[in-house]
Amino acid sequence: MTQTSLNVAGDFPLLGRTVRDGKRLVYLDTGATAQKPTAVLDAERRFNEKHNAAVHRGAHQIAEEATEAYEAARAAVAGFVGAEFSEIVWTKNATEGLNLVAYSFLNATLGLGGTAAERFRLAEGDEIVVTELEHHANLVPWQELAAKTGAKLRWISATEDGRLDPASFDVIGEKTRIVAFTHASNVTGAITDVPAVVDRAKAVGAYTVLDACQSAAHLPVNFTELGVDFAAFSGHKMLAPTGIGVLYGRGELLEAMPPFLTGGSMVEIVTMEETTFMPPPQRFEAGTQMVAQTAGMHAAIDYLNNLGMDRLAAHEDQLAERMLEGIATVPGIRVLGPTTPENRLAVVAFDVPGVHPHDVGQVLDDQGIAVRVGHHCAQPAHRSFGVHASTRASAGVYNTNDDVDAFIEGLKQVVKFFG
Amino acid sequence: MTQTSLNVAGDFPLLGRTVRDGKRLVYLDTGATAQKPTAVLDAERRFNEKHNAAVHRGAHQIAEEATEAYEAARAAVAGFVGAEFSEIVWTKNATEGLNLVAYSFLNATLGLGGTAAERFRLAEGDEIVVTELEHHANLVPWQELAAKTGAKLRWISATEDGRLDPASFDVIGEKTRIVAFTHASNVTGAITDVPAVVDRAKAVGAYTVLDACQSAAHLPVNFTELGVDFAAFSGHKMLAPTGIGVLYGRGELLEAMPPFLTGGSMVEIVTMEETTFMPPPQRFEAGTQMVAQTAGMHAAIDYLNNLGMDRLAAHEDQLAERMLEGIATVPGIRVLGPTTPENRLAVVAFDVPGVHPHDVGQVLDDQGIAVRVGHHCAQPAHRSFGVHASTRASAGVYNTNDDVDAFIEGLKQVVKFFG
Amino acid sequence: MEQLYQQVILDHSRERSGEGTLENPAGQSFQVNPTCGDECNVQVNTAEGKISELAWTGKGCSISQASLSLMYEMVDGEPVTEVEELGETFRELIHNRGQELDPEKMDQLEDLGAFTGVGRYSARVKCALLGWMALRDALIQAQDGSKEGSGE
Amino acid sequence: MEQLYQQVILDHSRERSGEGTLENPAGQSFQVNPTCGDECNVQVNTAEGKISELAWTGKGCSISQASLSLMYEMVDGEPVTEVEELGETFRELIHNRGQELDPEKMDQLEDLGAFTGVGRYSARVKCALLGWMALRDALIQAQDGSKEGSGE
Ligand SMILES: Cc1ncc(COP(=O)(O)O)c(C=O)c1O
Ligand SMILES: Cc1ncc(COP(=O)(O)O)c(C=O)c1O
Repeated sequence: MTQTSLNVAGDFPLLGRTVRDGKRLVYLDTGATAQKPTAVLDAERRFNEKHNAAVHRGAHQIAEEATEAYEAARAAVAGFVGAEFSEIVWTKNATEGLNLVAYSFLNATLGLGGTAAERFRLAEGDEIVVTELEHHANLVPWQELAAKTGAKLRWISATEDGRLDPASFDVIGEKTRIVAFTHASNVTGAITDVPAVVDRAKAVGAYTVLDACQSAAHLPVNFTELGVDFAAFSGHKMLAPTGIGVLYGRGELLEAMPPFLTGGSMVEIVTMEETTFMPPPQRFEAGTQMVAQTAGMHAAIDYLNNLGMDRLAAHEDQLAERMLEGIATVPGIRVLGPTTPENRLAVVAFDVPGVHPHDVGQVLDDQGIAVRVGHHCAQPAHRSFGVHASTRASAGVYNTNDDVDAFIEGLKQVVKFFG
Repeated sequence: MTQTSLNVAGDFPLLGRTVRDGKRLVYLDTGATAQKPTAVLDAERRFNEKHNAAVHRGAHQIAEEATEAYEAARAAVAGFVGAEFSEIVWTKNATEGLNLVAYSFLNATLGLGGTAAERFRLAEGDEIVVTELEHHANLVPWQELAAKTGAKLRWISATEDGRLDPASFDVIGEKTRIVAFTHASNVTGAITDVPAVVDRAKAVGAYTVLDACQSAAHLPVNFTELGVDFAAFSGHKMLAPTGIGVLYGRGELLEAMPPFLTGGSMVEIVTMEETTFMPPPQRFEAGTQMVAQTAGMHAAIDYLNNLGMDRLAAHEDQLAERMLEGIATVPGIRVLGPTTPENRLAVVAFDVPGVHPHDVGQVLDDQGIAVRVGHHCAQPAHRSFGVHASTRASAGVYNTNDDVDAFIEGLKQVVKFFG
Repeated sequence: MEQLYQQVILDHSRERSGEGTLENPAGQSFQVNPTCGDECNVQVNTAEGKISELAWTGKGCSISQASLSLMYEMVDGEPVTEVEELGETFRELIHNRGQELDPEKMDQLEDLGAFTGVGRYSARVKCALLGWMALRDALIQAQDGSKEGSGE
Repeated sequence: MEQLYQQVILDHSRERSGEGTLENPAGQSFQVNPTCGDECNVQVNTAEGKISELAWTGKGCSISQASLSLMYEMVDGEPVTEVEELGETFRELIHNRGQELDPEKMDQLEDLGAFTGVGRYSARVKCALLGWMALRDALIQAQDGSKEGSGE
C-alpha cells in the first residue's frame, strides 16, 4: 500500500485547531461537510470587500464586476462537470436542486409551462422509481410528488453489501416516468453503475435524476457522458462555502420546464395578470442569489482542478483501503457496505454490536476524532441492514494515513471501553 | 437640517475602493444589496476557520459548536423582529420565504399536512389579494398559486404618489384568504400603514403575508406587534452575507403547515412508503443550511443593535429629506413616490424626462456614483406611474450628506450632458 | 470519558429497570430523537395523585437507556407533583453545561446526579431527556384522562 | 463618457432612422432586456437574397436606440449574407471590452465603430446588441419562410 498523501492539510485553517482539551483534530466527517481551504475563504472575502453588488440588475461598475464573477463561477462549474454554461442552475444546496426538479414536474402537472411542459405531466398510473439507498433528499421529494400527483413510488432494493441490486432493476418499466438514484451512497460508499440504470430508464423513456452529492466532490464526473437528465450536488461537500449548490439539467429539458421559485431576476414581462419567464438558467434563479458563495465555489473548483480529481480519487481510494483493512483488525465490527475498496468512496459506515453509535462517536470524539453518528439522513438504507443507526468515518482531500490510523486506534478504545 | 451622520463608513471595506479610474465610490444602491461591515465578514470567516461542521447531525465537538452558532443566530434574529425562537425559519433569501408560504398553501390544497393543514386549503372562488406596488417576489408566487388552485388574484392599487390607496382596500372581502403586501416599497420608498391592512384582513379571516425586505433592514420592526401571520426578509439587504434570509411565521400557523422543501434534517421517521416531519422551525429547513451565513447574519444583527435601529432610521430619514430637497433643485425631475420625507425610506426612484435610466445611471457611474436603473423588479409599480423604468438612489447606514450632495451634483451633470 | 460514563450510567444501560408495557395505560408518549432515530415509549397510570404503574420500551444509546431505567426507579410510585418537580430539576442539571446544581438540588436528584457530565456535550442533552419528555407528556394525558373521568 | 456617448450615437438616439412597421413582414422578432424592461420589435422582408424592407419599433436607452437606427441605415437593401457577417463583426466588437478590432474589421463597421466604447461596460452590451439579436431572429424566419414558399 503506497502512501498517496496529497499533504494539503496545511491549506485548511480549521484542521489546525484542537478539540477536547488540546487533542489534535482528526476530521473524518467530510461526507457530512468538507472543510474549506484558505483560497476559498479568501475568494469569498475578496468578493465581499471589492465586488459585492446586485447581479444582473445594475449598470454601475461594481454591479458589472459582481455579475462577471457570478457568471464566471457558473462557467467553471460547467467545465467541471462536463455541461454547457446554461445547463448549470445555482441552488442553495443539493436538496433544493432535487426539490426543484420534483416541483417543476408538479407545476407542469398542474398545467403550468404550456404545451412545452406537457412532457413533464404526471398522472395516476405513472411510476417514479427511487432506491433504498437514497439520502432522504432524493427520496422524500419523490414521495411527496407521488402523493400530490397520484403517481406510484417504487424502488430498487439494496444488496447485502450495500449496492443497488440489479435483480430489482425491473421495477423500471413502461409506466416509469422518473428514475431518481444516487451516484454514490453516503452510507455504504458504493458507487452506482450509472450507465446500467440510465440505459434501462432510457429504454422506457423515463427521465433520470442523479444525486451527485457525494460523487461530484470526490470523483471526476461528466454528466453529459453519463447521459443523465438532471443531477444535483452541494458546494459545502466539495470545499466550497455553505449555502451554494448546483442543479444540472439537460439544455432541452430546462428550456421546456416551468419555473419553481418565482420572483425577481427570472421574469421577462410582468403584469398584474400574468408573467413571462426568462430562458434557463435565469428562469430557475429567483431573487438575489448567493453571489459571494459562487465566488467561493469558483475558487473551490479551481483548487480541485489544480489538484486533479483523478489524483484526489486515487488518494481517497488508498485511504478507503486502509480504513477497511484497519476496521477488519478490530473484532466484531460490521461494515455496512462493500468491504473491499473497488467502486466505492472513502465513506465507511459500520456497526459495533452492542454499542450504540452515539457512544461510539463519543469515545472517538474524546480522542479528537470527529465522525458522524446516526442514520445519516438515510433511514431506509439503515433499515435494509437491520440497524437503526451507525457510525460513519468519511475522508477528504486533507486526510492522511495518520488520520486513518488514529481512527482505528480510537475504535479499539471504543471496544475496550464498552467491551 | 442637522447632520446625523453615524460615521461608520470606515467599518465597510468595500466603500474604501475607487471606481472608474480612481473616483471615490458613492454607493447609493443599498436598496438592491447592502455592503458588509468587517465584523460580519470576520464572523463568517471565524466560523469557517474554527467551527464549521454539520449542524444537528453530529456528536463531535465541532458539530456541537456549529449547532450552537446556528441556533444562537436564530435567537438573535427572533429578538430583532419580536418573534419567538421557533417562529424563525432560515431561507436563502426573501424570495424563497415568500415562495415557501405560497407552496405550503399549495401543498395543503393538494391534501398534504392532514387535517391540521385544512385551514390552508384554497378552492375556486377564493381570492388572494396583493398590491400594485409589490416587488415581483411578492407578486409572481401568488399569481402562480392562483393559477394552480383556481383562486383569483386581486389587488390594491397605488396612489399617484406611490402609496397603497385605502380607497381600494375593499378588494379585501369575504372571499379573501390571503393578503400579501409590502411593508415598504422598494420603488417609492413608501412605508405601508400595516395595521390598516391587517385589521381589514383579520376582519374577513384572511392570512397576512408581509414583505419586510426593505423594512427590516432600515426600521425597528416587531412582527408580533404588527400582527401579521407571515413575514419575509433577506440578510444581504441588512449588512449580512448573501445567501441567507428569514421567514417569520406565527407559531400556531407554522405548527399546522405542511413542509415545502423536503429532505434531510426535517424528518422524524422515514420509510420507503411514508415520512413524518419534525416540528417547526426544522420542518422548513431541509438539507444542509447556510450555516456560515447565519453566523454572518448574527454579527449583522449585533452590529445593527449596537447602532440602534432608531438611530439608523433617524439617520436615513435625514438623508431622505436631503435627497428629496436636492432633487427638487434639478429642473424637470419627477420623483416616483412621496416627495416629502414622512413615512418613507431613503429610497428614491425618479424619472429624468427624455433621458433613459440606463443613460442616467451611466453618467452617474462615470462620476463614481452607484445607483440602480431599470424596473427594480417591480414592473407593475412602474406601469402605475406610466413609465417603463427609473433610476433609484437608496441610502444605508454608511451614507453621509457628502454622498447625497455628490449624487445631486451628478444628477445636474446628467441633465447637462443629455440636455 | 469517565466523567460522562459514570458507573451508575453504564450499569443502568446494561441492567435496565422498568422495561415493558402496560395493558391499559391512561397516558403514553412516543418520542424520537431525529438525529439518530432513537426512540422510546413511556406508559403510565396514576391513582390518588401518584404514579401507580409505569413502563417503558425504547432503543437508544447508553445515556438514553440509563436515563429511562433510573427514571423508572426514582419515580415509580411517587406523587405526580414531586415527579414533575424532579423532572424540572433534572432538566436544569442537564442544561447546566456539566456543572452541578446547588447541593440541595443535587440531594434531591440522588443517583441522577451521575448525569451531570452529560451537560458538557450539547449533542447528548436530548439523549438524557428523551425519557423525561415522554414521561411529562404521558402524565399530562393520564391526568387529563382522570380529570375527565372524575367529571363524568 | 465622451468615449461611450460618441456624437454619432447621440445623434442617432435623437434622430432615428427606420422606425415604423411593415404590413406583411416575412420575419419579425420581439426582444426584451429584462433588467430594464427595454424592448424592440424588428420586422423584415427579403427578396433575391437581400433585405428588401426593414422597420423597427422600440423603447430604450440611447445606446439601444442608436444601435437600431444605425443598424437600419447600414443593412437596409444589403445582401443577407453580408448583413449576417456585419452582425458577427459588430458582436465581436461589443464583446471586445472597449478595444477596437483589426483595421479591416473597423473599416467594415464604418459608423458602427462608434460603439467601441460600449464594450467597456458589460451591463450595456445587451443594449447595443438587442436590435441585432432581433434582426438575426427575424432574418431566420424570413428566410425559412421564403424557402418554404419557394418549395411550394
Ligand atoms: C421589497 C422587496 N421585496 C422582495 C425582495 C426580494 O429579495 P431577495 O432578492 O433578496 O429575495 C426585494 C429585493 O430585491 C425587495 O426590495
Ligand atoms: C448522497 C447525498 N445526497 C444528498 C445530500 C443532501 O445534500 P445537502 O444537505 O447539501 O442538500 C447529501 C448530504 O447531506 C448526501 O450525502
